[in-house]
Amino acid sequence: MLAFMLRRFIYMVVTLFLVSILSFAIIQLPPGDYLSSMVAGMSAEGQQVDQQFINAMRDRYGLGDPVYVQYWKWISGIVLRGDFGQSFEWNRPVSSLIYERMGLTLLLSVATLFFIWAVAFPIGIYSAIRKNSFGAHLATLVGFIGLAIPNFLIALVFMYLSFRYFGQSVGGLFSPQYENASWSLAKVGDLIAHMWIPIIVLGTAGTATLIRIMRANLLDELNKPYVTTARAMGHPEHVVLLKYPVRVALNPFVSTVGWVLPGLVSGATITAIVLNLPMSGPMLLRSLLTQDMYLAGSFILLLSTLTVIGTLISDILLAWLDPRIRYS
Amino acid sequence: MTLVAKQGIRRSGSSDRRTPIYTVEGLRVHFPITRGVMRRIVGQVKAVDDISFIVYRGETLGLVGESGCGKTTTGRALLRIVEPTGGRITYTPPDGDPINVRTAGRDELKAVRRAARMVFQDPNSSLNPRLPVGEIIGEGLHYHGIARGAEIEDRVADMLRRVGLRPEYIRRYPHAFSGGERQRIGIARALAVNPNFVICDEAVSALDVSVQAQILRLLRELKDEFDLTYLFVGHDLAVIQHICDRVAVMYAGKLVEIGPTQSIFATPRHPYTEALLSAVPRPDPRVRGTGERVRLAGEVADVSNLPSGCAFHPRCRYATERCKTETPQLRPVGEQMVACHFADSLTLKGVGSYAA
Amino acid sequence: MIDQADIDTPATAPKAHAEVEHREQYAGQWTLIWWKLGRNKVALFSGAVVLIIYLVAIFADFLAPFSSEHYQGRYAYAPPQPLSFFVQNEEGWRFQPHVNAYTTDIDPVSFRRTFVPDPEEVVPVRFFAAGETYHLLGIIPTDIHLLGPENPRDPMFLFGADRLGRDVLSRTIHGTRVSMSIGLIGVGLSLVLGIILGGLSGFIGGAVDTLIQRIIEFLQSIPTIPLWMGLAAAIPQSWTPLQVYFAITVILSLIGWTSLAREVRGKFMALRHEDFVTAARLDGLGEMVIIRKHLVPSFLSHIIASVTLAIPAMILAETALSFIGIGLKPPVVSWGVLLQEAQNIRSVATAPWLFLPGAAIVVSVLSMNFLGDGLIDAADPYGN
Amino acid sequence: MTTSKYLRKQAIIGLGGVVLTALMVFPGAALAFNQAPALDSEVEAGTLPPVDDRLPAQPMVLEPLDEVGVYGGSLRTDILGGTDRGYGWINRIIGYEPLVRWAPEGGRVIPNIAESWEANDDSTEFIFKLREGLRWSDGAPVTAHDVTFFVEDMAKNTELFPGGPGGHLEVNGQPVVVEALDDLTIKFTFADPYGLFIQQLANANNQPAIAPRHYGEQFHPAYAEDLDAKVAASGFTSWVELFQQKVGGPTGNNFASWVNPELPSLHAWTVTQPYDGSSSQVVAKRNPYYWKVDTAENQLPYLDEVVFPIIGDTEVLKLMVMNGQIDFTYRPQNLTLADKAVFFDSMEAGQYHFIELSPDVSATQAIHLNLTTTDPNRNALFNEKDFRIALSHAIDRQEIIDIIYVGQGEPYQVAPRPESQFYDEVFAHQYTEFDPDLANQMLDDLGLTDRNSAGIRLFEDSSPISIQVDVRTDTTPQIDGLELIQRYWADVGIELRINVIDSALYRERQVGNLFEAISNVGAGGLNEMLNPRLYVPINDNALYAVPWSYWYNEDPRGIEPDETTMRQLELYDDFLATADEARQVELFAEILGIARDEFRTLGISLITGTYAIAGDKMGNIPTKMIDSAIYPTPAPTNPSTWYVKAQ
Repeated sequence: MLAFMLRRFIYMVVTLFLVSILSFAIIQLPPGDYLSSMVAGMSAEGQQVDQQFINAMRDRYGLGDPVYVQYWKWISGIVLRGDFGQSFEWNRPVSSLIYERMGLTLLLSVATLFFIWAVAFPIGIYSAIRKNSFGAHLATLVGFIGLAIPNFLIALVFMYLSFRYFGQSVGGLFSPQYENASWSLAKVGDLIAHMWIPIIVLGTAGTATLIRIMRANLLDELNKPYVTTARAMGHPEHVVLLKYPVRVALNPFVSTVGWVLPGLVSGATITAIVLNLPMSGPMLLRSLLTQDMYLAGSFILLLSTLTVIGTLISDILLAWLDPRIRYS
Repeated sequence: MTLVAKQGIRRSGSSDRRTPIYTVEGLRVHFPITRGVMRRIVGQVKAVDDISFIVYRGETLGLVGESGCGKTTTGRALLRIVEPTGGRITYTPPDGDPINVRTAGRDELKAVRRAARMVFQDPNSSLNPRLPVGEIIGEGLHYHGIARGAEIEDRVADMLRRVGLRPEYIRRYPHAFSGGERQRIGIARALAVNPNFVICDEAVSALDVSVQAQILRLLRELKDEFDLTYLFVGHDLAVIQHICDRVAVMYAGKLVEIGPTQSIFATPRHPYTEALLSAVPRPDPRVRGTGERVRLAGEVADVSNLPSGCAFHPRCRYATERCKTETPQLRPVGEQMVACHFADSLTLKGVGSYAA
Repeated sequence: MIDQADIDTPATAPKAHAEVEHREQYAGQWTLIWWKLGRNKVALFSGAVVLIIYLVAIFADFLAPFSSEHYQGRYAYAPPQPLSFFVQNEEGWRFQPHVNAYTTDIDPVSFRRTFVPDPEEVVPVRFFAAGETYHLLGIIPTDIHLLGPENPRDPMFLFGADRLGRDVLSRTIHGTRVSMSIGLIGVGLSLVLGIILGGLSGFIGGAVDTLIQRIIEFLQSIPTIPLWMGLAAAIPQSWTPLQVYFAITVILSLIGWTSLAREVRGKFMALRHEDFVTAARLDGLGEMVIIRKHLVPSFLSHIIASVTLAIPAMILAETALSFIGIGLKPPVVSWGVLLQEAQNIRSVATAPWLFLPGAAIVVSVLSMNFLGDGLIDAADPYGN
Repeated sequence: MTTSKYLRKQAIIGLGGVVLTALMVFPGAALAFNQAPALDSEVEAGTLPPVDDRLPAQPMVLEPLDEVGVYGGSLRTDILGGTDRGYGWINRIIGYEPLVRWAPEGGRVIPNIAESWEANDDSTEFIFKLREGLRWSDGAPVTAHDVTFFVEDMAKNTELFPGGPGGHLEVNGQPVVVEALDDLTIKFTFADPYGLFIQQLANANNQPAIAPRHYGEQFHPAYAEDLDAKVAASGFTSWVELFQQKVGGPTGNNFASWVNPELPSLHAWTVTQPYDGSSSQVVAKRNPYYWKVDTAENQLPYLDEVVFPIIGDTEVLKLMVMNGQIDFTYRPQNLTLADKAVFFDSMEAGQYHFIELSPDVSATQAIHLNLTTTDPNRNALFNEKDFRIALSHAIDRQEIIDIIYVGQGEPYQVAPRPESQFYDEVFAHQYTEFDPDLANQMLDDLGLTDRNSAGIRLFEDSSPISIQVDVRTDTTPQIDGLELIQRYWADVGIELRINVIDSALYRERQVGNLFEAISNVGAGGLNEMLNPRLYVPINDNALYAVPWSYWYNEDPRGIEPDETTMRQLELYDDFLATADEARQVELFAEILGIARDEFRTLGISLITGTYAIAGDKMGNIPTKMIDSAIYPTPAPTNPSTWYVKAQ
């Protein structure tokens, strides 16, 4: 087991190394660099920007260097000193910018995950045992509608409705008065009052997928002989269900957790923009748009690491559940 | 090899029974165990470890043992479904030169696989649910180049009739048949290409008891009709006793005893055989209750980490110090061949002489 | 020979269903799937909807009253008009399909333009009306549209009009083409990649498998939005909208193939050791024949089901790309582009009909999903 | 001076508000000036000097627009996320405190930090007198050495300002020389005459020409001793980066003030929650040393704080405005005419009103054919004036106005606005009649008679005449406009390809001279003399021929312009060197005349009806504002006099 984990860990390091190269390449793909986007912004604000100044800045940021030199500067800083570099735009260390956003991002992601589970579980179980019933179709329909409507559309409409009919303050996770206040009970309450829209919007898309997984797994289990036996022995239906099939059906569920979290972190980008949430997605998008190289690259690297670690966790879980996998 | 030559057979058979059809010498099937990051090979799973036996033309040889003992692997190694890692397997066609199965080229292997066939344990997984039975049975005829076009259909229909299914079912799909019927289809597929050797890999274990009897009867009838030789792999000694001429007992990848069915069942020479036999249900009320059930302590030996000496010694109630250090060799004792240091001195209980 | 009486009775033979049973016993895989699907009303209905949507895509030019660029500036943000079939005059009711023209007014302070369908002014419409010329199926030149105003200059906006006075119905119909084909082509590409690489991985195993698995893991570990943005930004500016469309499709499928490949590999791995594959090998079939005859048909139904589930994912991905502003761009008309143009408070508040392309997305994604689910259920040969 | 007729009218508005006597008397001392109650406790505790000691001897007195306000409250005004930089907007609300500034009505320059100034006759020497007793936000006195610090130590340091001190501090490449005559008197000396110097000082896009020496020295290599250690501790790699972050650099907009809360400033509010990506809002609080008072001797500003929520999406901004969550928003680019109806509907619920904007830009949309494009076919064709005229006649401007601009405006070229002193009826309206027949005829006359099967005219080498127009993703009205023009031009046999790209790429293609044609808003409706780039190619925003501007600026990428343009550039040089106002106007009119005759750019329609939005509870915000980056809206209207009305 230890060797298995160690081997997977080495794979992970290799993968991350490749990801770091690719993420760097992705940032270089769009034409121009941070300075051209900065100058574009400045000239949109009406300023004339001096070419010599741009050249000097380009030298200072090393943007004129060959790509591999830039890459080396970045990756060696991360590996040797744990230094993710400076954000060009904010003139601050990338790491502090990312960490500031991570707290609320994770909070919201985890809350959304629980929401998804809370909805997908019962619906999944129900639609498996009452397969083809009207209720099952209706429940699945609701789940799928959530999947089918683009997130930004739901977000926009929700926001409009909440503004129009409930007079709630628009966007963000806090009312203005709590935005910069220190943490208090009232602020937590305010946060909770603001969290339901993003949670529902973010959750709708994931729910249908999990309902599907739950239903499929449970159907597989329900067809197995031991269930029939248990039924034949006269156990009440809910005991029969909860004793084994649901638990077994849960296994793949648990092992997908590793995948779900990073998906929420980056997948929430569009929703976070529309709902004006202080999450990592909008900052990632902005850094990509302004070509804030080190910030964007580090973000991609971080999200990839989350995914790879998630995969590793789910693989280890699977190997732990099923020893045969170890030999494969 | 002398060892092979010395194996006992029933004298009463016709002369061609003495002709070997399959000769297995020192067969090994090992799987490497890798450890660590570099996948260093640190050990071997000795699924089959140095076993030798001969299958003679016309007989039914039973291969028994607990699950995991290597019997299925042995059966599969004979057709190179799993690759042997050592030893020699020779198939001798009735009218041709012996073929070294291990080194056979594509065409030779194909010839072996045409003459030597297999019936699988689970008819559900061995029949492709997406093909009609006609196609399943006819596949061998087509790809072994035995028949073409309409001829295939005729022969398949004939084959169906012979295994007791209606020829008009030829276009049905496996899902339309019951378990027993599916196994009949599996048998038909094995026999369609006119083989002379069939490996029945737990061919009836997945079936209900009543159906088992029908299939066994069918197998016996077909054996006579087609002049077949069977290697019958199984764990159910009652079934083995019912159908086999000789029995080979395997434990932890090794052959521990081999000999005529009657003598093995009456006078087992190996403590493991005794233990296996004691678990056989006894339908005869007169003998029921007289035998003492030999309970095997502990688990089947781990083939990736075999005990020293005799692999059976940790579970053997007769084990001595010698058994822990010295590996017993297969040697003739009476009509049988046994791998036990004390085969001569032990008096072990059989199951009496009630069976056919 | 064996006596017929010897045969054990089939486990399933209730007399009442004898006929059905009989029929099913001779049914092959696809027929069975078809029958099972036929019993699943929801899936069947969804399948019909999917078919209709693709027909709409093929005959978009004919079905849409106008071309996607056709505009009547005077009618910007005109609301939908109901289509009526009868007019009343002195002689009573008369069959005359029509819509009602609008009365228009611009508020000088708020710049709000108000349209009210005018019950007095009838715009006669007719089926198979002559309108703009187009090439049916890209070949046959014609100007016949399924429905259109008798006078092409009259307003007819059954789904309302957008900010330039373009017919939302026509644009939605034209958008069907790009949106549905981007899913189909994208999934097609994913499928080719997924089956080839997943198949190699699952069938050959060993080092090839490890390598392909690492590649998949690698691709899947990259967050999609940056990857999209990077790749989309790499599309040369000089490309025509059509080229960009294909490039976007390729980008979507480059990300999409990995999960399909994993699925194919899993199926291959599971099937490789199935007894019927071993049996086929013993029957003398070569490896390629085994793949073609036994393996591929065994997972094809599942793959088809995955495809029906992957297409809607692609449609949604295209919409998301359009939202970030890196997807398709006007003048290409796709549902994503239409929604992107509509995604503003103004539309939510005053022109909700601009979200009708969103309804088209919902309907197609839903029907594909239900069809896919139905197929998965039906594809299991031993399932109930 | 550039005062326009229109703005003169505006200047009268709002003078003579009611004086509210709200004198507050503190125990112990009778004070002349009043302060915000929020500061009382600090004064009592002795952590802050009394208000009289904080104010200069002669505080600048601002006339509140409507009435003397009350202290307290906050102003919420938006920063857009995405790629909006935000610094510019914070600067407009808080940061516009140059030596001299535009008067609220625009056009006229008035004293600010400098109490007074005088210039010599040939505009080479300018002497400024600073206010006595003026203090930075940390209480340190403001002196002439703060000005020399900025000019001599910062702007003229080639490491810090690699491109030189900037346009307003140099003439013909010769940097200004600044000397402190005494603690409060500074002399600027130019090598050549600089007639527009005072206006350029007031131009918000230029640096304020003053920086806190007492704070800045600790980061400057000429003064700081342990600078290397400070750089190392900060995580930056050079003193330049550290200095730019702490004190400022050539990026302008008082960048450092918004990221470094420690930096002393002369602004009405100082930033407490900086704009550094760490928070979803920026907050600035009252500067207790702010040096302006109202007519009732109350120290300004009235508002305790300014809050800038950072909003990710324009639609969210719109909803927040409609929900009354934004007190002031000014985004004519994002809140379009078409949106006005939606805002109108929620006016009562959201308790806000519209502010009429008077833009200094001319045309809603300007299409610039690249006269220096590298494609020989197109280069030749684009340089045919008749070709440009034909394309102009092919456009149905009225339809564009009706559809996209809700009927507001009139067909217009890129030309001075009707309010401008340079208004020219012919320039504004030439070739704007929709006449496709004439256009076709003119194109035929140019010899472009061969057409392909799609009806598109062909070049001599039989390639179709297509023009790719670059347009930015965030300019929906322009994209819509191009979609319409695409059809008009197709009708006369010219293919238009719309290239929608993001702003960075747009800029890349612009400065790299990589585009065939480009679309933007037409500048130069007012303030033409300060921003003449669309009339004469003086900088790289001269979109019709960017390389001509390079040639003018002696940039190696330059291409020599044609003779007419060279003549125009010479006139511009003369114009810059002139101190005499009448002569300036005369020369500039001549430059405009050439621009009119050259007809380099196709305008669509006159911008009118643009608006900003202010909450009803906010007092002293004008109902009409000049909309300009130079001006810079709304800074000259003195946000420090805005206040929250009692409910």
